[in-house]
Amino acid sequence: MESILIAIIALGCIALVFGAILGFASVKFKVEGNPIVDQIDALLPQTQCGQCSYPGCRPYAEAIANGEAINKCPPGGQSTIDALADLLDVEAIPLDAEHGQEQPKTVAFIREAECIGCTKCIQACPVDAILGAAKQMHTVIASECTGCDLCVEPCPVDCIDMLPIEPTLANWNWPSPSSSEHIIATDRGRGNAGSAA
Amino acid sequence: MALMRLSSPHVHRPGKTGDVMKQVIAAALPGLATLVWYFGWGPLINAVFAVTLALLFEAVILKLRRRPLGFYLGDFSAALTGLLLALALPPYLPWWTTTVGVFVAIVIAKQLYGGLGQNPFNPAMIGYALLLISFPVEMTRWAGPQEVTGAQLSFVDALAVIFAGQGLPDAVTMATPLETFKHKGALTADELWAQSAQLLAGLHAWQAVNLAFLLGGIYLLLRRIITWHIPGALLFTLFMVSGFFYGADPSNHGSPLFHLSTGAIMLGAFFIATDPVTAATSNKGKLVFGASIGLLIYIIRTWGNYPDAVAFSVLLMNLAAPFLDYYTRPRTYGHKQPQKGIKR
Amino acid sequence: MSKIWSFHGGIHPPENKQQSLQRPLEALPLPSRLVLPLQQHIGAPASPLVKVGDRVLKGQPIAEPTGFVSAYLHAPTSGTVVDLVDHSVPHPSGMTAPCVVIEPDGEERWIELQGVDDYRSLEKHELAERIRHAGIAGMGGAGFPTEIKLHLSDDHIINTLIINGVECEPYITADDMLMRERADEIIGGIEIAAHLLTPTHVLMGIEDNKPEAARAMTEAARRSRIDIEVVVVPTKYPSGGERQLVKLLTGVEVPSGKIPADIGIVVQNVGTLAAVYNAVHFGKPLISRITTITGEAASRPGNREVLIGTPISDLLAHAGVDPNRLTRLVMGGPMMGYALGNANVPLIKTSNCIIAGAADEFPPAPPAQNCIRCGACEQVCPAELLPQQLHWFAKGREYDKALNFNLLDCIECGACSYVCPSNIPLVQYYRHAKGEIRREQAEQRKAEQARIRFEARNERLEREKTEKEARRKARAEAAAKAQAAKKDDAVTSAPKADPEAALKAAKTAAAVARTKLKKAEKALQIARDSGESDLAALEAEVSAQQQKVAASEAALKAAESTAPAKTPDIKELKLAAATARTKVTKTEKALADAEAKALPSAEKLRSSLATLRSKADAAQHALAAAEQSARPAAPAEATAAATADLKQLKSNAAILRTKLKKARKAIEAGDSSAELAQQVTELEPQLASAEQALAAAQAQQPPHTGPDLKALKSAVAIARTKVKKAQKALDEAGDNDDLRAELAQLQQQAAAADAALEAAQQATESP
Amino acid sequence: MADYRKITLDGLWHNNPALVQLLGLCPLLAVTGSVVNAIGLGLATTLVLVGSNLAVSLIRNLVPDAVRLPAFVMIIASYVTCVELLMQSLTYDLYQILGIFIPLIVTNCAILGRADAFARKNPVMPAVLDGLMMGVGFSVVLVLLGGLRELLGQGTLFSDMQLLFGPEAAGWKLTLFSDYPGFLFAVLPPGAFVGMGLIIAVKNIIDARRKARTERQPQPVEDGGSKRVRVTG
Repeated sequence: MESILIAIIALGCIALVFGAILGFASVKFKVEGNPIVDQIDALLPQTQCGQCSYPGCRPYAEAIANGEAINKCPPGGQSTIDALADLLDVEAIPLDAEHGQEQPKTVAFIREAECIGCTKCIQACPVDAILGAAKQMHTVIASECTGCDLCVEPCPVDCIDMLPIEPTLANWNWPSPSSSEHIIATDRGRGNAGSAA
Repeated sequence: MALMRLSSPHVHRPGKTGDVMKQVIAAALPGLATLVWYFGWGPLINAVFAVTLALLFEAVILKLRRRPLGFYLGDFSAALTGLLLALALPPYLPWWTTTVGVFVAIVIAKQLYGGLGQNPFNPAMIGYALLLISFPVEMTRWAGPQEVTGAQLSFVDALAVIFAGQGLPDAVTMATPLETFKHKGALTADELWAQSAQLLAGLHAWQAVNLAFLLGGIYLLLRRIITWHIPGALLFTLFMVSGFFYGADPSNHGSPLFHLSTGAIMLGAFFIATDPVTAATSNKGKLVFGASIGLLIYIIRTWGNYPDAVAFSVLLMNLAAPFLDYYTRPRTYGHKQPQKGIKR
Repeated sequence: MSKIWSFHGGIHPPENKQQSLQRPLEALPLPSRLVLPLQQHIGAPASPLVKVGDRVLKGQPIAEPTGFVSAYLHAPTSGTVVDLVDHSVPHPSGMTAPCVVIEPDGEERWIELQGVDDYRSLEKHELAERIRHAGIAGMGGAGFPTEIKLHLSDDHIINTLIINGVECEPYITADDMLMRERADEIIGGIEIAAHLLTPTHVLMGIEDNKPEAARAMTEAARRSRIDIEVVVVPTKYPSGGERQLVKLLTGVEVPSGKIPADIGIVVQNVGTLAAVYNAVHFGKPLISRITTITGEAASRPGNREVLIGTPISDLLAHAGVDPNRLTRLVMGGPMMGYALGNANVPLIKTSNCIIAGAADEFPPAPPAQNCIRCGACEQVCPAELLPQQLHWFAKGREYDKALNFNLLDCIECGACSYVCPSNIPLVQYYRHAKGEIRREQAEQRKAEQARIRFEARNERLEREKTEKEARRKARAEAAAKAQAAKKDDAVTSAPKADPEAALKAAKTAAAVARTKLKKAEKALQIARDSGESDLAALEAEVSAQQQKVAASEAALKAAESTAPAKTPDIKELKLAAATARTKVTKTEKALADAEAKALPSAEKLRSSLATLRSKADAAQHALAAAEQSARPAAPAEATAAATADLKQLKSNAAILRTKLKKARKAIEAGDSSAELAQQVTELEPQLASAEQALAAAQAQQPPHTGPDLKALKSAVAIARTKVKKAQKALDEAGDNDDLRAELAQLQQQAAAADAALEAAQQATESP
Repeated sequence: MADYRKITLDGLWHNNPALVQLLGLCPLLAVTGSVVNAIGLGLATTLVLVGSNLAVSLIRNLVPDAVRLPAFVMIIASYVTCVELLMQSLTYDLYQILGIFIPLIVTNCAILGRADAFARKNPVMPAVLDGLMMGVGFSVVLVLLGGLRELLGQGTLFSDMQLLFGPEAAGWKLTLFSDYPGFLFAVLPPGAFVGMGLIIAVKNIIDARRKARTERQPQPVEDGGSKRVRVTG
């Protein structure tokens, strides 16, 4: 009987000590804010296009941190999904087609002759990349445009085009060597046996 | 004018992977010849059989993976794996044992990992180690040198022993010097070899085989197929460690020369451990890699259960090769310190 | 002979240099068209100075730099600018870029050239400017504007100038030919560079496979007035790489991410220096260069002096290139050059070699096999990288790991690809990976920028919203107050705790009531005008409002009467009077206006004018009264002023005293300059007058403001301490007349202070 | 309403604890040298799983979240003790062979995992079914692997069944190859890993085939952009 008592007391003491340590640690090392949101936000393309059904990239980052699917960002495409999967240690899944397709990067361009100066696009632009005033012709600061195409829909005269970014000598890059397996044989059409593993 | 737009360089040194493999195969032939000289037709039959099987298994897997056969078989890596495995096997091993070994080497140890260049372990040694732990009886039934046993097995006899399940005549079998040495009991080393001329002749046969592999290795060194780092470090370490123990207690420990000239040392040092796919990459890493194999060989030979230890030592260090690579990176031009490890 | 160091790795590819050395240097005939890309150098493209149709002279600038790292471009011959167009340029991508197209007139008329005979007499920046105006960009391959490298900022102190005559790439012999034929020009260029950089060492590296060039350069160097050491280095690719050459000749390594100038070394190509020589001595801009044309498809390989902008097809034709044998056209060397898609591109300032390769010379690369980690690439890498690891990372798109393995230190020399037994296009992997890394970084920056802008925008919107909200709230509050005021009216307000606030509230309430009344009246008016039938409600409202106004005004009056007669603020009163006057004048004006136009509002205006006038009068009266009542306070003010003056005087005197003391001290310390003495003499009367003024002021001071007891007390204490200190000093110093005199003085002061204190105490006690 | 069919399929195939979740590998790899061992451990594990799921489901609303894991472990440990005692009394020889792996069922993640992931969120009936199906799924893999290894290693099947099913089961032993040399590798732990890998590979191939078959009928993608929201005013 006595030994049982001793055991219980000893265990109780240990439990108390560790409980105290845990409590102390939870206060001492409390994480301020939620850095994971910042990390996720940093991976998102910041187009602020809203195609993910969240009003901006940060809200989506917060949603992802709370368990939202990572495949709802068409501008980021598969590379963003892969990066998010890597960060969150989850499986990379294909882009959710409900939110749109991955498209080549574009910038908005206003056909200035047709612009009537309604300022609707200015209000729509999430990054203030459109310059202009009421009754004045507007123009897009191409270097600031994220290609979110949010300005296209509000334009009453449809004078905004989304133009793909053309490669230039300055941003041209060597293509990746075509894999030799591709030249001489192909693994394509073998289903997803590999990815299912 | 069909001009191609390609990345530089536009010139290329002659010599392909296949050529490298062929040179290694050629360098192993003197060793094979010596084995045949001493142990009869068995090693040759084994070698031909193993190489054929290796190519066959490789072809089957390539077919399953829908890869072009000619392109991949043409790199001779499968043939080399088969040959190296055969060189390590006992001369008159039953055919099914060899088959299992080659299957494991080619299919499991190499192709399941993605083929040439992707396998973390030396395929031949995986096959050998698997056979050794699975079929200890067959794998330790070595023939003695013909001149010692006096029993000449004809080519047909040899085929019968290997393929028809005919048992190896007891007169032909004989323990390898390393095994003999391991079980010498209370005898001192000198007493052991003085015991019988047969044992001594067996020892000499093995020394000749090792010499032949050493010659092949030197050829590889001269052709710059391998660098001196791994074999040098391996042999030097084995020499130093065995020398230390021999110096401390000559009667119970084999001399450095004995350790360097028996078993599969030269084969291991020049042909197995230098397999670039599974070895450490940088020169520093290669030194550590070779030295560790040498040390492990001595430890397992002396205090382990198995008489020879090249396969296990090489496999253990294969496991450590990526680790060595990460911690022995060279200092890049313009940097003060070599970077260590890998950034996550 | 100075010591030669070594760098890691390197290869010995077949040199193939003899083919193009068989024939002497030839000049190419004038082509029918010259195409000059606006960007032939690293940095920003130049901006054109000519228009289509302009006639240009040989050597006339046709484009000017657009930034720090940019270069001039000159017409290589006289002729007409026929086009400013996107033309295909020598670039691995095969893309087009803006070019100036010139049609030569065959006259080769030069513009006026201005050379300098004695460049040493020029300012350095002037000399550099001349080189800049000659449009010289590094001719070894990279094309970095030369004058930047020759005229470095002051934080770069150059101790070694290295001249790169190594030319390690196979096939190329342009520099070799230049060194053989124009060694003196090179030496002249070196002298100019040395003059600009003032290095302590000038080293020139030449590979030992160019003995003739080495001999010619050694000869020429001996004739030079500066000490140039020609170092023959063993032939090994890529010794000609800038970083490798630095290591080879000096034994030091250029730190990663830095340029050689950061460690006091400048490397210049021989061709560049010859161009510098011509630019400085003869004023000739860079309009031609020596280019090697070689390869098995060329029947007359050799070196040609070509004008910049010459189409490569012209060069090929001159070299007798068989188009049927030509399978690969390489610009640059076989190790680092790039294959061209067609021969329609022009030669530019950096084109040192054109290789017209035949099929057996450059067979198509066999498909890559798997990497077997043989380590051959690592053995030859001159940057001591791990090419195979980089290859895995580049292939697997693990760019952060590739960066960790120093991918950016790769010089793309191609040695690893050259030796790879598996034919893996390693360099292309690295190039692609580097480009991807750059792109990712750019995207990252852009995303960050977008995020910041988005957040800034949201913040702005939020701010606007809160401001709007604040305004709305303020209005709501005002309304609530009015409501409260109304309630107060309803109960004919109980006496307020704060009559002033009540007054204010009453005022606002009255104002609000008036505004409402006006509004109601207006509405009524409008309704009447538009002939609306339902006027009763509006009329009722107007009357209700009128009542309210009356009530609120009554309340206001009551509040005014209850408010204590506060001491009227003169300022406020003045303001009120002024406002009232302005209002009166304004109303008068309006009235005049209205009367002139016979408006119905004249009547109203008139009545309001009357009230305003009376108000103005009242305000004026109030002001006058206040001013009168304020007058008795004046003497007090005067006293205050006097006190302030006294303080001022005191501090003046103190400052003068300190100054005087300082000056005296300085004199005592041995600085017996006349200036100080004068200062002292000047200060003394000033101090005296200041003290006098102070005394006078003190005397004027009314007695009751007299000496402050506290101040006196502290003065006494200070005087006593001083006496004590002086005594101590005297004790320590022994017999010292000065000190004794000082002590006596201090004692007197202390006694005086004591007396003053006593007197003051008595004075305070007695009343 | 729990979907019993889904629970069953999950346990047996889609979410098989051994093949998909890769839980409880330690006993799985250690004791599957022969079929009888596999059956013994499989039965024991299944029993504990069913019991613990039942108990956890019953107390799921009573245990605060913070201390649920200790509570679950206590429950599991109790069941394991029962099973251990049962095996001691009924199949003592097998108990001796399985040795430490019976008590170690307590730490089998498959059991704790099911308790935490399923039983504590579901009513009793689904929880019990889940436990049963997970246990059966686990046991099937155990038996499969045991059979594979016994066959490869010794050339026999169902040897030593008397340990579990009484003396009359001694005759169940099937010797497939007489004069089989014995493939020690299969019986040793590395063989277990290789065998396990092969079984998982086979499952993946089957899954991939099935997926490919269903994918052959492409589903129309819904109209994109329908879920878009406006970021700005």
